[in-house]
Amino acid sequence: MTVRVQEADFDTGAEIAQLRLQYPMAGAVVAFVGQVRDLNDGKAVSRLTLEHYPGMTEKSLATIIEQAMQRWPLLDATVIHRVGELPPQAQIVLVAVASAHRGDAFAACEFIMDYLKTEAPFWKREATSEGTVWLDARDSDQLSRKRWQ
Amino acid sequence: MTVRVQEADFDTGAEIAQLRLQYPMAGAVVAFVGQVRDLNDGKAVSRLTLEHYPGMTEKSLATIIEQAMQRWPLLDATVIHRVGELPPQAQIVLVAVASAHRGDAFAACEFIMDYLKTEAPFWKREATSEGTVWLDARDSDQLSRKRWQ
Amino acid sequence: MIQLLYFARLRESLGTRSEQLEWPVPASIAELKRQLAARGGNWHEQFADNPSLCVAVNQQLATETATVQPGDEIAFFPPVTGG
Amino acid sequence: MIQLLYFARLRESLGTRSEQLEWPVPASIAELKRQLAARGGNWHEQFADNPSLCVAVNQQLATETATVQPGDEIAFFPPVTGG
Repeated sequence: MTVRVQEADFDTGAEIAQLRLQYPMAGAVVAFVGQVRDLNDGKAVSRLTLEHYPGMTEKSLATIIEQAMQRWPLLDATVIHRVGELPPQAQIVLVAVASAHRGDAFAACEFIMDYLKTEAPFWKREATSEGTVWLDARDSDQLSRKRWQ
Repeated sequence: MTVRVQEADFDTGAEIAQLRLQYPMAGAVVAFVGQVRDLNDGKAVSRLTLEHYPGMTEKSLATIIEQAMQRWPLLDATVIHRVGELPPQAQIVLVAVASAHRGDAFAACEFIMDYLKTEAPFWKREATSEGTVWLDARDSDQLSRKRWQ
Repeated sequence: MIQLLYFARLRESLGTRSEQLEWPVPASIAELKRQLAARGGNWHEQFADNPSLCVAVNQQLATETATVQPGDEIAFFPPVTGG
Repeated sequence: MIQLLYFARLRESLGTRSEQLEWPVPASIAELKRQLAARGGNWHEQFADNPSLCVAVNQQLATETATVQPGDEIAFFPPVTGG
């Protein structure tokens, strides 16, 4: 399991390759890459700032991956989440899951993202032409998570 | 839409980056990478050979992507599939889907893979210690595709 | 004339990759399969009683009832196994 | 003593990031929230009637009924919005 919370950007291709090359039995890697959008609710975004809870963040992500591994026969998973100031089109997060078969990898990758979005202690503050605001949590993210219960 | 059928390997990181950087509205990219496994049904695999139906293959993949785009609000999708002789741990296929929100990208990427596995004219021949055999289609792949109907 | 193509395990079983066939008037895939099965041997085995056999007409998946027109490209193959 | 941490919008509203609080005997998160709300002003607003407020005890998500022991690290924050 790899969990990293960092300001620096990450190399998505290298992370996916490292994951699959460690596991000759891995037939499938499913990866999610989140990107800072240039528009949110119709407003131009100039910068996104990510605050987090050091210590708890890493534990929370590790717990989410462990839950996924208990639920599906996975080989391994990598979660990298950036913090600090990010411009539009920066990468925010990578979740990559390796498994023998694709169905398990798809389900687990989406599960990890749905739990990350609702349980991992990150908060986004968005700077737009109208000023700087903390983003509100979305009901749709709670609904996505509840599907797994 | 990008569809490529080729003998050469591909750069997963570069393909994902190219996809998301074209779309500032893309909040999510979901990617599937298929890898040649070193074991299949307990036998060591020394080589996988992929035959295809030139012309129909590309049309079939384009049609599958179009169906996904009619079904979910996607920004774009890339499918690259290799043919010819591949050693264990070679990349076989990349499906990458960009959309504003992650749920659509997850569903569409899995949909494309499930249809690719059952409709795109590729055939695998596997060389193991016990000789060379054409692989049989799996019932589980048909079941995966039927979920979308 | 129609163009016939065979792929993968089927191509190996029949020992041929492609052929041209006289096809003066439109008829169904089922009729084409009957003609090919009538060649006997492996042809009979592959076309007479092979429910998993797949067919494409002009590079689109088709069924037994599809019509084969003169000039068409018809491909037969086993279930696909890519990805 | 317990360690209190505040994050994001809550941190800005309260004007503080962390503090130490006397906490001689175990009591619930609900009791801790009552004490913090009793400070009045923004504290009352954030802790008395704020159903979306989240809490973690020793870096694990918790509920109102969780017990706060002396020495614990308690964090309050708005719903998370990462990913």
